[in-house]
Amino acid sequence: MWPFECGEIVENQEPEKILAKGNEAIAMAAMDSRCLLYFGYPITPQNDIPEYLSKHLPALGGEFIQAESEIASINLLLGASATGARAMTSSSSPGISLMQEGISYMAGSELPALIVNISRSGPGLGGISPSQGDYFQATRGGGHGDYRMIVLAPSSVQEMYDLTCLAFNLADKYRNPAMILGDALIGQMKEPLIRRKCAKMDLPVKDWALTGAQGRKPNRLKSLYLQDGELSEHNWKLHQKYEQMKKEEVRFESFFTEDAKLMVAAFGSMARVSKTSVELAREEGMKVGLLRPITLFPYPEKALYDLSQRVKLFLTVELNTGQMVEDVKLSVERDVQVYFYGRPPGSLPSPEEVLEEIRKYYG
Amino acid sequence: MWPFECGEIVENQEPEKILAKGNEAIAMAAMDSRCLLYFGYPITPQNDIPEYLSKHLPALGGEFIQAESEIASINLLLGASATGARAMTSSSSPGISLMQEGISYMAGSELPALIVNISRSGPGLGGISPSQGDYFQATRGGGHGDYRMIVLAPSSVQEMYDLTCLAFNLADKYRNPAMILGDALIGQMKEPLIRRKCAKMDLPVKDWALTGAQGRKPNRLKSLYLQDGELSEHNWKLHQKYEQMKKEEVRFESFFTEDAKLMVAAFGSMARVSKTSVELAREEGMKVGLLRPITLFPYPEKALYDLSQRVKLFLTVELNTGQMVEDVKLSVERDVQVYFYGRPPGSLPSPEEVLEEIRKYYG
Amino acid sequence: MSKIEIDQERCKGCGLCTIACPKTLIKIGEEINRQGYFYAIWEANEQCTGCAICGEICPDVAIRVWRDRGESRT
Amino acid sequence: MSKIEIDQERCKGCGLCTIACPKTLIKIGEEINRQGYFYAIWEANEQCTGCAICGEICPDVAIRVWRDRGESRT
Amino acid sequence: MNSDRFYYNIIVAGFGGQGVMVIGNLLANAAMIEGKYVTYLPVYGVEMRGGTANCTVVISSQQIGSPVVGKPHAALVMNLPSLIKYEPLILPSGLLFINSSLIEPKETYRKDIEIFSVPVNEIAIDNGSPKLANMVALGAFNQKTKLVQMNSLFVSLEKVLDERYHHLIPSNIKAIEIGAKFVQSLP
Amino acid sequence: MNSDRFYYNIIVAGFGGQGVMVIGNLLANAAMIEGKYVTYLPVYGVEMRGGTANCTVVISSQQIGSPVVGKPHAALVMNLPSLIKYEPLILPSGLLFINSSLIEPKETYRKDIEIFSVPVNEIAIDNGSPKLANMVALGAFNQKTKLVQMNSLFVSLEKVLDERYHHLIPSNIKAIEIGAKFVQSLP
Amino acid sequence: MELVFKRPECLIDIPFHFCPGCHHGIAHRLVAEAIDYFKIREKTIGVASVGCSVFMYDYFNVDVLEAPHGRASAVASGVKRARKDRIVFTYQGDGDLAAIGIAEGIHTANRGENITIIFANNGIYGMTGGQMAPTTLLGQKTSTSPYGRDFTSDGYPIRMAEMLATLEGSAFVARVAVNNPANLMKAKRAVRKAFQMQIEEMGFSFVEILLACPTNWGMTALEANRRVEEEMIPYFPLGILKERKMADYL
Amino acid sequence: MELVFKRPECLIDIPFHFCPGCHHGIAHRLVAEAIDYFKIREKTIGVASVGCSVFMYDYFNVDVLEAPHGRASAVASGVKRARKDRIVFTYQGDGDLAAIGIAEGIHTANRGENITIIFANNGIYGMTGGQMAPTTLLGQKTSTSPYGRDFTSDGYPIRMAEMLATLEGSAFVARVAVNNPANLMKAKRAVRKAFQMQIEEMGFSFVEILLACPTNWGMTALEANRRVEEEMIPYFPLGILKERKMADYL
Ligand SMILES: Cc1ncc(C[n+]2csc(CCOP(=O)(O)OP(=O)(O)O)c2C)c(N)n1
Ligand SMILES: Cc1ncc(C[n+]2csc(CCOP(=O)(O)OP(=O)(O)O)c2C)c(N)n1
Ligand code: SF4
Ligand code: SF4
Ligand code: SF4
Ligand code: SF4
Ligand code: SF4
Ligand code: SF4
Ligand SMILES: [Mg+2]
Ligand SMILES: [Mg+2]
Repeated sequence: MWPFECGEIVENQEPEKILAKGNEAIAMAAMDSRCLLYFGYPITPQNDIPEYLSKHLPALGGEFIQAESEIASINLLLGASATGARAMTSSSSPGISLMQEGISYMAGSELPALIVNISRSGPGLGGISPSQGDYFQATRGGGHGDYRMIVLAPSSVQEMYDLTCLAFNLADKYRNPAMILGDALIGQMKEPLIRRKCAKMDLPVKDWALTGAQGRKPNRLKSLYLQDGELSEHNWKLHQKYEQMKKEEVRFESFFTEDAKLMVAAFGSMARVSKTSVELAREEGMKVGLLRPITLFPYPEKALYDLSQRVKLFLTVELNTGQMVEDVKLSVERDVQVYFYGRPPGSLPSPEEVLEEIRKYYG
Repeated sequence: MWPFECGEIVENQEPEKILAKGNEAIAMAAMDSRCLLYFGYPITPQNDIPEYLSKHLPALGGEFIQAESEIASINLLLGASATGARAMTSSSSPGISLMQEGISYMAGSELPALIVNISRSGPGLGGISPSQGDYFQATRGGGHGDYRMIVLAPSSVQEMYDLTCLAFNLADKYRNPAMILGDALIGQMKEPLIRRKCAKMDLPVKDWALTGAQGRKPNRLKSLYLQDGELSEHNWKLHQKYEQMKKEEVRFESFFTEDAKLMVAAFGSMARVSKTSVELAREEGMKVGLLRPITLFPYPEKALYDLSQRVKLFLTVELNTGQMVEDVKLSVERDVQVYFYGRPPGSLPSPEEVLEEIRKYYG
Repeated sequence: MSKIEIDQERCKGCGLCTIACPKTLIKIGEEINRQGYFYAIWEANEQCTGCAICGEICPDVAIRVWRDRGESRT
Repeated sequence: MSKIEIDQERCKGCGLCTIACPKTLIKIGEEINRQGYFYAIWEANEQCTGCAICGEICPDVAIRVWRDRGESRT
Repeated sequence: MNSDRFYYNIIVAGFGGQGVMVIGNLLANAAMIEGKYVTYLPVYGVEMRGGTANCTVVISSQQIGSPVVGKPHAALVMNLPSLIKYEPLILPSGLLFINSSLIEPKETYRKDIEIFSVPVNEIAIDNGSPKLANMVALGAFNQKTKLVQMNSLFVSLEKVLDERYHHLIPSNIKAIEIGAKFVQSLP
Repeated sequence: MNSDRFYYNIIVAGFGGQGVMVIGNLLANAAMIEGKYVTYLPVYGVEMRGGTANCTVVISSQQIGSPVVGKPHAALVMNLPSLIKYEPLILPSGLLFINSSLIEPKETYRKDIEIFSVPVNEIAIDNGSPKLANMVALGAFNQKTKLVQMNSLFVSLEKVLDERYHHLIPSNIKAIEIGAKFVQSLP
Repeated sequence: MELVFKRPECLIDIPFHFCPGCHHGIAHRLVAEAIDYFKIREKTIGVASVGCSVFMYDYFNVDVLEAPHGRASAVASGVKRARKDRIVFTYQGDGDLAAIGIAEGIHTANRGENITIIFANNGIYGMTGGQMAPTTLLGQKTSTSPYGRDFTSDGYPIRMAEMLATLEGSAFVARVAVNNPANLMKAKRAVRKAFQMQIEEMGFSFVEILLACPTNWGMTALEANRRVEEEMIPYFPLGILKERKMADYL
Repeated sequence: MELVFKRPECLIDIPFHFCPGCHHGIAHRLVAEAIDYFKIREKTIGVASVGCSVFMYDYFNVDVLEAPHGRASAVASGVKRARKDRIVFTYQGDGDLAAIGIAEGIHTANRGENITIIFANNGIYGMTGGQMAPTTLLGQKTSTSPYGRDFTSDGYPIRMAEMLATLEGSAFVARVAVNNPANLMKAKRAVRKAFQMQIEEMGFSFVEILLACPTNWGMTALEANRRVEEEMIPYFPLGILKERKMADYL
């Protein structure tokens, strides 16, 4: 059963273009990645994921549990992933907050699995409109202790599909939870989608999985380390893993960098909006480019650094009051000006509004 | 009843020096700040707090509830603080992770209260040894959405007391949850303590409190904002508050800055260890200073920036694999070298080990 | 003679009052209100006892009831 | 004749076996082990039936029991 | 976004329950079938109940950047709050399509746009399917704008509606046609 | 940390349940009473049960920086695992105090430190209070080091012990004295 | 003519956002009437839960606090402990109380907190669009039990009133419905009784109200109303399950 | 002579870390014996909870997973859903299951998950140093109920077995003790039965074991052992509360 061939199931699928919701694309990708175990608790704006899977998993022999809470969800996931099976949960901001302890345990016990956050507005109950207010939580570890998740930020429906496939692979490769960080925009929007195989990846055998100690020593999965120095060592080991991710797994996309005088940095839904703004700016003759991190952790530090050798003006655009901008600042050369245009959730900026900001700083 | 006179109760107390545990100092300070409502769930290494309060609150007419979980604790706290009363909870890392949703709600609903994190080692179950692995969680908001807590990091038993008094005042002043971020070292160690009044602060009247709509319009406390733009506005309002804190509430301490060539930056327990290291370094003739942020949010950005005009070498020492170091980097002048000495939890560095690092970079 | 008044803009045309009225004095009309609902209408009628059952059952508190005689409500 | 063996380093001297043995063949001794506990000692004795009650009750699984005859255990 | 390329965007808005999302979905799917790039973006009020709902559809001959639209070419508004919200945003010489069953045409104010009123609820009621006012609106809107072929809309019904409602496809088609005919019959 | 200032630190270590924390508490409290700066830092194994426990006490005439001690002046070890862990850390010419009831003195190896053995469990048992081995150790240790006055320790008992155990103070005092006497009686 | 039925004073005069025929409106009114009846409006603090009833603070003319989803009973306990002289109630959906908030519900009852919980059980997640609730009936199709609730994988509908009644801490536990005039009158009495218990400091009071959710049951208002009688009440029998006669600490 | 009593194979040969006289050791052994008895060691997956029994993975010679505090039943459900052919059990303390984990416990039982829960009830938080547990008896002094548990503010001791037995989803529910040879033998049978139920796919099985915690009860081992009989059993009666004879989906 291991390692999986990526997207095997998809082969029988004709590559028809369908108008799909971002959330549904995740659900399809999960099934196509042989994730047959879903645990989750309803919350807007991601209910399409459990609804889709509750309908389609049974036919594949999978298990769908609507858990009693997000805490139960993350712990069902912890249990399922410990057996070596691919498994996932999905939720939205308040629900993800409730999962922080569980996520910390999964990272500590090195359990791979997919956690989807189709985030919404906060803090508190906030609202169900799109928001990027969970960037810190996703990239810095909202739970306790030093750990990281692999965080992927899709910005189209096709990417919701593709990055979900990738997330399962990366989770397995690194024995680490991976997160898809979308938002109400990217989760709810519809675009044409093609279900296609994702690139094959060599994945390690899951010899650590709990399957019953038959013909081998018992496996133990835990995050408690009490021997002198043992926990330090464990933490360094995790740290090395994160360093390796930084070396090998950074993904980003850029447009119009060649001659750019100002680079917009934005991810996910705001990268979509900003792309149009950049196009509008180009139409007006401004030399503006766009850098879109696809992996939020590991962050494309080097790409930004390299770019900043040439480009000395950056404008970070976020649907919050300033989070990713810290990573931009930490990445770029020291003589670069990093500006920020933030919109806290509750209303979406239009491409024209972002353009306005570009004009302001392009100067 | 409002605003409180700080530490009123203490007046009748003779200022005897007692050998007190850090945790107990917090409990005493809470009572002395007229916090008579405690909700919490047991977890090492902070159990001295609930144990002390379960013993002493009844006599003051207070309420002590051992909740069924940390989630219940934070929500009991949310309810109690909504009435305008001073209230608190305490826990340690995994328990604090479970409170993230509730904390986000409290920040979103602008509810003042004290949350104590006597943090321990992570990720996951980790261990009960000291750790500073929850720095990101505390300062960046481990919960969803854009919000901040006031975060105070004591580094002596006396400060556990003093900063607890201050935390209640700041929480009330800003209508925002405040956190004491200690760890197993500072919570468990004993030192001489004097229970003394803290500086008086003018506190706003809590006209928003829920006390029954008698002779006034009903009060509503919520974080849901659905009218167009309303949530944006609410988020900006919160943001302004955080900016105001940055202006008015930064607290830090520094030693040997005048002629320093290398500054060590460390908080809480590691500041204690580092202080001895700095003294040892001075004995060896190295011009080394120490900057200790007392408020982790708001962060002493300006103090670091100002210092970094002169001092071009910084060494951040943390009991984790690198968290506060980001704030140091974000604060200092661009031509400063910021080094990091991190010890993930599981063992404590001795002053000699930190000295070793100082030697390495001072060189 | 008792009477009721249905707030036509509040009524959502659910019909609960129509089956609750013991005298079946209420029915759903053929006009829509500003919200697009076919609202309920009371057939002004001497039979109305002012029993207020319609008011009690209306989920949108869209009905007020006046009673003529001093009879006690059901 | 049956017999038991108490692992003296594992024994924590809780005494549960001393009250459980139907023949009261076990008592707490006067020596401490490496962990500092006064450990239990079995008075080697023909009375022992090998009933294994001592073993069953020992929280530290510090007792092994041998039975001589083919009698069934209690 | 050159004028020789095709790029058009629409906001459809109304109460939750008026079926505005289906209108957007059908337009987007129809355009996709016709080989266009499309995005469809719904915006709900509180989690599900009450409040207003709207969606934005972008149709283009090129890859689409933002699915969020600041200034739409057209707005199809089904109730008064939506009118108030979207009329000011429409591009000059854009189209404002209003449901005059729930909105008095006099409640509009712009002079620099085309205002087109159709009493979609009345039409739907008159044709015995009061629940299909949204399809009437879609038919009328598409007849007016000729954005996609009517047949693409009909074909899309099967993809967009949940299987449970497939038996209603014929009546949906009929309602779309009635909306279209109403527009054709205008002087 | 100049030699003219007073600065001394001790690690006390043993099994959980051997009462090593009380030793540290009493030393710290006694030093505080005597006007010194003190820190006391306990380190437990897993939350509470099993494993080893140790604590560090720093006593100084100046404000104390680190309560963590890398190289103690003295270690009082009550069991073998603690010996193994702390013997290597002691400062040259420091003091290693071992409980020879549970540790064979031959298990030590350092030559550059003073090794001082007291069979504290046996002494306690012989005096009819097997549970007060820790007090015997404290008495012996303090007699050996003269760190604080015996009376300060006695006075501290009331502050350090929970009220429930105050009736045991006399027997604690007695055990401390017995420990001290044992050392005095050594040749 | 005398005005014999009108909007209770405790209900602010604005329209509900609920769907046509949704029973939440009736349940809200019953609570408001009880508050009017005891003239406690000025000392009542309501705790709203997350669900279709989240806008409680827009409707009730009393101080209202919004709790995180599922935590209303803990929040209300916190309010009450801080202000024992106030009347505190929660209004919680079945997803809120029986799923995510079941721990807080049980422990609040077990501690005998002197508060009132109104449990609005419509056997569905209304606000989020019709997912399965812990009280969804076996076989019932929802958006996350598309083939009908199946006990082998989804478990059984939970009877909260029965479960809470078994706890020593609960003082008053009842289940009512509002689907017809007779049931509605009993519901009115039960809600009133629950508040009375609190006023008299008898301890934890709990009223489960069976509600129709026409929208997510995929029914007309009248069909949904009928389903309450035909399907819900047989599984969730109505009545007073527990009524403490005297505060047991007296 | 025949060796008639020895360490079960499923228990690794290292000493327990438990305090002298702590009943956790006996309970561990009973579980190990049941696993030996059914020869399922190689297909069993244990889920450890956080509490004094957290080191289960050091003692049991089976695959073991550590769950966050309170969540063992959810974790075990996840394991079982992924590997229905394995035998999955949890070992949870009373703080773990009856306080922080009560929601997961109830819903796991309600879903009828085919797993076994061993519920180690010592009426105290052992690992964290003797705080009040949900099962602490009225009047019992603990470090957070220094004046004795008082139902007006602390609530009542919860009877978990009774509560879970009322749920339709549970198949086997028993309460046992290990304080004397007779009770111990019944406990052994109950634990064995619980695993048997799971092997036969009868659904959720649950054994509550009353345990002494001498350390945090502030007693000697023998005193604590006696207290089980004298104080715990009267409030927590022993016996089999529920035993499904046939999987109800058959
Ligand atoms: C932590 C968290 N999880 C999930 C949600 C999403 N959510 C909002 S309301 C609700 C359930 C509503 O169902 P119910 O409580 O039965 O109330 P109803 O709408 O049926 O009246 C859910 C799951 C949330 N807001 N917060
Ligand atoms: C989230 C979280 N909260 C609290 C704790 C601290 N904690 C560890 S074990 C425990 C309770 C132990 O009691 P119980 O479950 O009864 O087990 P026992 O030790 O008595 O066997 C607690 C509260 C924790 N580890 N994680
Ligand atoms: S008051 Fe009674 S009789 Fe009159 S309309 Fe209403 S329900 Fe019918
Ligand atoms: S019950 Fe109320 S809302 Fe429903 S039809 Fe009658 S008046 Fe209208
Ligand atoms: S086997 Fe039976 S008789 Fe022999 S020592 Fe053990 S308990 Fe006593
Ligand atoms: S029961 Fe076991 S541990 Fe206890 S005294 Fe007997 S042999 Fe020793
Ligand atoms: S979704 Fe259901 S519960 Fe919610 S308002 Fe509509 S009918 Fe009522
Ligand atoms: S504290 Fe209690 S439960 Fe824990 S090991 Fe000791 S006796 Fe057992
Ligand atoms: Mg519901
Ligand atoms: Mg316990």
